[in-house]
Amino acid sequence: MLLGPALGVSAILFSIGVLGVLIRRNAIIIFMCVELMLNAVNLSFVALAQQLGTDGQVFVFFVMTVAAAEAAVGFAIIIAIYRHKETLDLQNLNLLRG
Amino acid sequence: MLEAVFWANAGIAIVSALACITRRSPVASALWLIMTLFATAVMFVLLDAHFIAVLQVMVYSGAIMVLFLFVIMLLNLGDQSATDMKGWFGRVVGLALGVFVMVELWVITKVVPVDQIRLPAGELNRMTVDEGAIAPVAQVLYTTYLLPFLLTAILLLAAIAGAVVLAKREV
Amino acid sequence: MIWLAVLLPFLGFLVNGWLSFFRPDAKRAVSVIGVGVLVASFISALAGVVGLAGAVHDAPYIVHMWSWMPVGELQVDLAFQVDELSAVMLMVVTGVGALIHVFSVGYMREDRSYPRYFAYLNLFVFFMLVLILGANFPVLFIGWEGVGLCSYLLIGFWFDDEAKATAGKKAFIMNRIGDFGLLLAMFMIFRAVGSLDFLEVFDAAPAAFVTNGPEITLITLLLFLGCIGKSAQIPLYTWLPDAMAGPTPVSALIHAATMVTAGVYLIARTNILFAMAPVSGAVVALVGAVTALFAATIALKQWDIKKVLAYSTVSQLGFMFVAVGVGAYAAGIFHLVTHAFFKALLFLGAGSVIHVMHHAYHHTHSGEDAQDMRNMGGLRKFMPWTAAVMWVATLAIAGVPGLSGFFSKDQILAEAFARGQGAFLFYVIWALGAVAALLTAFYMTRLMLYTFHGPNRTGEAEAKQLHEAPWVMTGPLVVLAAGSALGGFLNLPHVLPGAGWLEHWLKPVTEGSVPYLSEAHLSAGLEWRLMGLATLIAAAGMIAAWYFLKPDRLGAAKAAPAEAGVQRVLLNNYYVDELYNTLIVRPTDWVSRKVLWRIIDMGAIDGAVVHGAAKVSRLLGWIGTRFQTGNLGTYVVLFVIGVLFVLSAVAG
Amino acid sequence: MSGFLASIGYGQWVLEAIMIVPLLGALIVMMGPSAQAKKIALGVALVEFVLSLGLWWAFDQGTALMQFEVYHEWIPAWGIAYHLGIDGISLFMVLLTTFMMPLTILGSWNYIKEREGPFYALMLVLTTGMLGVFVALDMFLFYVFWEIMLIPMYFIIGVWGGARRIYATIKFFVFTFFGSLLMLVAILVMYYVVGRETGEYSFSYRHLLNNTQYLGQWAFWLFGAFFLAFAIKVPMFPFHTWLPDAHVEAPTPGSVILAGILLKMGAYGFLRFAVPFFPHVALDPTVATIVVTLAVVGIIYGALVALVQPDFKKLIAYSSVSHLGFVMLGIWALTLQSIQGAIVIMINHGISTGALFFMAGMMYERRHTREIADFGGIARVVPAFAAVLTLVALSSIGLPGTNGFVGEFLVLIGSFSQYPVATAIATTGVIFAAMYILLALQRILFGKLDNPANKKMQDLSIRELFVLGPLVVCIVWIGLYPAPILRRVEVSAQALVTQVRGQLPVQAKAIPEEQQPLGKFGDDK
Amino acid sequence: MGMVVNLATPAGLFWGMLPEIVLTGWALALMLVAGWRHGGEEDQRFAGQLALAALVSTLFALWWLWAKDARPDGIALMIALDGFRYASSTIFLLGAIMTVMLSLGYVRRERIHTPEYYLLILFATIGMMVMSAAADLIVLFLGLEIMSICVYVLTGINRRSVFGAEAALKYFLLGAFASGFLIYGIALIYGATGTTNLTLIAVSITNLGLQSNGMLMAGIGLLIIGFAFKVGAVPFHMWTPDVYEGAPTPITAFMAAAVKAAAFAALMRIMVHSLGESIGTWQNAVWWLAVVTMLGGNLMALAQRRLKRMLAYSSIAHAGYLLTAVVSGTETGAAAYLFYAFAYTLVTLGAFGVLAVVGRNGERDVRIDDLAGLAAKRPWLAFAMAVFMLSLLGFPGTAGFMAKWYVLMSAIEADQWKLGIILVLASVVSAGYYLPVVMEMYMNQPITEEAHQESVAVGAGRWVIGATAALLLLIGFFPGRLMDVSRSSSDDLKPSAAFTLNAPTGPDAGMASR
Repeated sequence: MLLGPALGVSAILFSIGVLGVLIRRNAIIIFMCVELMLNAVNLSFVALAQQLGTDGQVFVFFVMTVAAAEAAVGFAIIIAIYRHKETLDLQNLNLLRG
Repeated sequence: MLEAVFWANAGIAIVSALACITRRSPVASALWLIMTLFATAVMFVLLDAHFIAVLQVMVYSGAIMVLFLFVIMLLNLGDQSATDMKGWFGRVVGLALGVFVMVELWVITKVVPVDQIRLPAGELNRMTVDEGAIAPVAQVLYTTYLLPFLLTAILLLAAIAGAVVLAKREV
Repeated sequence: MIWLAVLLPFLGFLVNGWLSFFRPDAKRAVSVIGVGVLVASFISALAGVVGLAGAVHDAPYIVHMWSWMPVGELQVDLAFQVDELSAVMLMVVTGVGALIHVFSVGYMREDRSYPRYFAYLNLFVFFMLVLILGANFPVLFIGWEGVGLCSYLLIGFWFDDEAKATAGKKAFIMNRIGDFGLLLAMFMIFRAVGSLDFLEVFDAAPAAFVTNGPEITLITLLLFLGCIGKSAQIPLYTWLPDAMAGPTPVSALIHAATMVTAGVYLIARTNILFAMAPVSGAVVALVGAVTALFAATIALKQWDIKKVLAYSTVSQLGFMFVAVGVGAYAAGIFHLVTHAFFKALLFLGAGSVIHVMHHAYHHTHSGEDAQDMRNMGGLRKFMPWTAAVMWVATLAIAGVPGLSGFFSKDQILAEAFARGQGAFLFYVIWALGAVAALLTAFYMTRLMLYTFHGPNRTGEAEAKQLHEAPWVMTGPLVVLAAGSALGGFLNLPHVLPGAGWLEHWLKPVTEGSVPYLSEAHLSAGLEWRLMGLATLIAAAGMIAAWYFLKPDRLGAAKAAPAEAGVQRVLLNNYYVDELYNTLIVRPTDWVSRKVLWRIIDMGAIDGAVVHGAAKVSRLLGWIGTRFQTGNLGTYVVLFVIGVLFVLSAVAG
Repeated sequence: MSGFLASIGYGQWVLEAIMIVPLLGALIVMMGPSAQAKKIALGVALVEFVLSLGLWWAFDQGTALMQFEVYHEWIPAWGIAYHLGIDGISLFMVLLTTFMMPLTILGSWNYIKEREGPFYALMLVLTTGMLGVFVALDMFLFYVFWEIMLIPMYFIIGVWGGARRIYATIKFFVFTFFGSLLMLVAILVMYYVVGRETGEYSFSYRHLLNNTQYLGQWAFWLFGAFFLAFAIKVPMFPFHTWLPDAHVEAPTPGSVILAGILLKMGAYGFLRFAVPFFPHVALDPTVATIVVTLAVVGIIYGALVALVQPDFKKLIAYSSVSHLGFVMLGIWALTLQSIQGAIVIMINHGISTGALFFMAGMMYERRHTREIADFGGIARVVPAFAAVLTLVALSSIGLPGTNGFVGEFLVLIGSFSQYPVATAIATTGVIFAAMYILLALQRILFGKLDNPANKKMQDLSIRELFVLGPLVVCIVWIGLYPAPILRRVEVSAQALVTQVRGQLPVQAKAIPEEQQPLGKFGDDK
Repeated sequence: MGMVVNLATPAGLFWGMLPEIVLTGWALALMLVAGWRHGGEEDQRFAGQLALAALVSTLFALWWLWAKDARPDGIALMIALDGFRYASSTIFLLGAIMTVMLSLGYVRRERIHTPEYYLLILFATIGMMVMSAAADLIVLFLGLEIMSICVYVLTGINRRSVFGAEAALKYFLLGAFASGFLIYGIALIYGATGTTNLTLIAVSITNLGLQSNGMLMAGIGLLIIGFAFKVGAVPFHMWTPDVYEGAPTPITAFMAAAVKAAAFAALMRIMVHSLGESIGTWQNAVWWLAVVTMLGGNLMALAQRRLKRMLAYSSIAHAGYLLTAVVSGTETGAAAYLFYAFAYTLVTLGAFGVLAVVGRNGERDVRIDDLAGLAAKRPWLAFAMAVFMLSLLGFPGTAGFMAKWYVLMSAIEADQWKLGIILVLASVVSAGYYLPVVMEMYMNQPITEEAHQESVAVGAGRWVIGATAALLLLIGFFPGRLMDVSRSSSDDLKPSAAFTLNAPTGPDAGMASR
């Protein structure tokens, strides 16, 4: 019933996440946008699960775990870079290029 | 009725998401993201995923987002006044691309699953009523998806090890 | 025996060549070997010819050495063919060659590369024999190009002088232009007949070709192109005057008596083909006549004694081509033989003059030109023998009755005149030849006057050094003088008793062409009248020279005023060399250097395509890495573009 | 002689032996002391030559079948085998290679002064690579050899070469690589097309050759790829620009090998592969017109550009373009005479141009310059050198009596019946050849000896005479008595002509079994 | 048929996952040891040796399974048991082993005294093995994440290096971003087919006629995007040079070889096994990706003077070649992948090994010119490097050629001859940057007398360089055995007809087979 709308909303949220990644420069906020994308995917899974069985919900569980793991590592990296550069603005992080 | 609630939450989720990606302050962004997550949790409930909705609130909004805020505060980014938005050019390009992605996704995901693989209507709701919110999920998770479940353990272990090694202060 | 005649000069070449590296001072051995092989070769050739004459033969005598290029249908053997025509040539080449070898012993005595000289000379004789004895076109071609090579080597014998080396090169290249025609002719003959053996080709020709058809005409014209190159006819004659850069005996042997007549020989050899292509025959005759006249005009105004003789040679070769062009093959060969005698004699005589002059100037370290007639004069006092024999030759070439040149030249003109009844063109040719004969008499007399008569202009000190050449040089002159005087009896006119011996002798070779030749018969009266006219012409030329030229008033070369007007044009050979330079040589060089090499090779292929591709690749790579800003924002933008791209590709 | 060879089973092991001996030699050279490297290498090359010389007698000139075959499974899953064999066309390429190698090693005796071990090892490896190209009967194997000998050559030019060696090597490499990779694609396409039609997937040369009729529409494109690979190697105009650079920068032995043998691979490729595989395309009027035009343009163009070269090696390089144009003309005319002529030119060019490069190297060793203008009049001081150079130059311009004439004459006379106009234009090449060669000769040997540095030039040493002597002998020998060579080539060349022409009238028709020039795959195994 | 494993039972799962379990056990042990002994150089070496032992024993476990020819009972659920898995896992393990061997010397020189370095390599290897073993998109996703997370950390593990940190951050952010696309793709495929099992996806597509289903197409597209990022295909390649440059050299090698190989293994399995029948939907997209990747990688590498970056771009180009094998969508393509991945792993490890030796401290700035005259000073090292470069170039006589040949074969077998031509043209371009390396080493003189004094390969690193070079040559001339293995390992990658025709489809399909 709500499958179509939910998938649509999911697509919109996903696109907003992509848009966020596109227009922001702060590493943390970009990371938040990625989380937003994952969340949108979760919505798709859940919506599909309503039609296809609980497998979809299990997938959400896994995605959340992945998000958590990514968060852990991501913050460690962010902290590491912050120690070196005192900034999280990606514009200033371009030692490696060419 | 249900649809109204769904649409209301969908609106909230979208607006909060937009706010999240446009607020200057990382803290505000994080809070708006939490808002989106909550609205999504409500939609989960409407889609018969009660247990996942709970997880959403607890793990996502609770744990992960707190971590975000924590790091923001730790790194003292909260009061950053200058925006980290890209310049107008970057924003225009970003917006254009984002819209394109949206259109493209919208166009090609309008299709719903074919009938042969769909459960009878209300099946999931019936299972929840019969077996409770957790059991149908757990049933699958611990049998069919035992292996992935175990893998998440390794995943988290690796993540912990990695986080530790990177975040350790001594060099 | 014939193979011995061929082999001996080659052995001489090998031995002399070896000596030139390891015993360059062994001049006596070189002389013995160099001359010896020639004499031996002459004797064995003579034996062969006598054998041939004595044999009852209905086919040429073929010597197969080995199979040279056996490829399917194409079967080329290294084989020699001895018949009447090659016998005549054999005698001329070995006989005159031997005399010139002897002369060379004296002439080159003081040269530091004496062994090398004889090696080349022997090699030349070898190739010349291969040329005239070859039983098929490719073997003939070995000799044909081989003599060109020797000519090249001998013209550039004193290679330290850039100009001499260049002259050799020019000779070779011009010859090659002719050889191009010869090669193509061979290809066409092979395509038509399937063989390159003379006998097979000539036997098959009547059936294989349509008389006067385009194919046979083209073949013969191409053959003639080869002859033009080798025999220095218009337009490829300019190398021959330059070839005078070589030692004078070489000029006598190669550039007068033997090699340059190879073209005449070739046409005589392939007479049946030319007979089947009357248009080509006419072309041959016309080119010959025009060349005869043209070269004669240039000879009028040359100061270099050898240049006069060179243009004279070109002119006389023109006469020979008139003969073979009109189908009078025997007459052509006849003139070839007589010309060999008197022109060799003239050259050798000039050689002794130059030898002596050079000696004199060398003695006083004067830089004067030893070959310029303006520096000579009155030499008969110093060199009576030379003067006497050269007068014999001059009278012969001028066509004084009784001497060899009279008979041979007259015969040619008569034959041309006879064909005039068939086509008016031949009257023109006859007329051209007659004028050329007049001029011949004039310029030869001029040469003799300026060289041997009048006061001596050599110089006070130098004159003391002038003397007669040694016997080793004058000896051959005397022999040749005898030949020049008596050679005419080989083929007396029809109106005289004992006429046409040579023509008769050559009958087996030329009879195949008879059916194709138009009947040309002169009445005895007309023939007598033509002979009278020829005598008149010769007399007129000589008397005119005697009358107009004043050797007494001539100054030495360094004091000579610049020529002007027509004289200058003549002196400079009508500026033909300059014309060729401007029209062909320099444009070729320019196109090769600027267009082909710089623009096409380095510019278009290498520059535009090869380096262009490399540069474009690098540029594209560079552009690609410009996106690699190090800034994550850029990466995300490209990422999303990629997303759109992939999704479109999947959807579409 | 052949009885003796038969008694030692020569035919069975000769190909194996000549392929392996240089490799073993290379190993020994690498292991041994550097000072002895050249001696060992020379010994190995001589052994190799002697080994291969038996082919002259053991070769059966009465058959067009492959002889001395060697067959080992290599990658059976794909129908790839180590399959070698010799016919009349490859026989002389093999002999030329083994003949040139000892001379080349001897010729580099003093030229190579550093890193001798690797150099001579590479030369020996190169030998195997080149031989492999000429004897491979498996397309995959052929391709591997074809490419692999680039490497030794690449190092020889790049390490021991002149000042612009890096540029030259990369140009050489990339040109060749470009063509050969397209050929690789073509080989694979053939493999699949033929495999699908016949059910037998194999890279065997015979298998592919016997089934070319299945290639259909593919043939055109496949031919194009083969053509490009071979045309670059030959090199044909306008793919030739790598050659002058490679030649000029290469050390003497490199130039000799490059001119003497490597260029032959392109022509050999046409003879062995491109033309027999795709007869319809090769003899298609349009294609033939283009190829013949390029060949003729190459003849004239190479000669004209050679005319204005200030650098002697460059001049020789461009003259190669000209000479190989004759080869291409001969191949495309596809008559018995022209094919045989093309093969003879290939041999001749190896000998004559090899000798020219040797002499250019000798000049360079003495004077450290290759500029023609730096010489002049040296015939006075180095008469023996001058004599040999003159002879070689004359051979190069095809003076009758030298080897050069035999090849050019046969090609031209054979081609004339097919392409009279093109042949006529090509024949003018003999004029231009005379022009550039004589001009060079004149500038180098003749004229005033005005450069004091030239006055001290040494004449040929005994060693150099040993290098040039065999070449001079060959020049005269092939010039006067090429019949033994022609007879050995004849049957194979005839088979090629028959096979290719035989396919022409009827499209896509299987050749009857008994007419097939080559035995069927694996018959004798 | 060998050993039959019922994956629905715990015992079956145990046997089926034996290599991964062995490795996990070792990883846990290493973790304990690391907690106990960490800090010094000695401890670090011990950890390395432990990791080596772990990987080698895992390899034997894997080979045991392979020798037993273990096969699933019915449809492979969650994990596949087939030759493709064994072969590809072998490649990752070999890659990991060589990485550890290279690291032994490297970490000492760079003073990276964190035993987690090896631990993370082990975990990443587990992730890779899971990826290649995955018979379910979720398992695949988790394997990919395990691997990715470890590699993110490994990139930045040298905490003194700001380059490492920056590289890690870029890699992480883009990686997470790409993961979002991947999981979204999985979601859509799940939505379209009702399953995440690779075999059942194929079944669903065939039985339900989903070939032109919009959701499936979108899912495939997003999946391709996710993988394209992991393999570094243009235009998702932007991270590659930066990360390769910033990461410690052995880790760069590990990423270039094993990580890429793992992503391709998973991609190949999905494309051939699940989506082989619906090739029309994705072939076009991958075709274009392959083209732009081959050309882009090669062209951009041409512009590089820094060796490490050049190799990074070259790895992009090689990803393009491998995508060519994917385009064919056949088992030959999969076999080609196996061969290629093996050869490429060898060559990458070898080349980066040389780079690590030549580089010394701060190796990110090694320029091609710095290799000048290496051959004169260090002939064997230069020889090995020359072999690597020629192998990368795909020159006959090296394994690289055979690999490229195999890829070409797969493309042409699938009538993708245009792609074949583009591939060879791109290879020609690549000569423009591989050859200069050889030239510098052999044809130029060293810049200074002292150059290359310290460039000495020691210990295990020397063995890696030597062994890879030798193997590359060996395979170059005798590829038959390896080709047979590649072929036999992938000839059952397509789902057998029995499954596609008879298996039930529908919501209960998964349960029914359970």
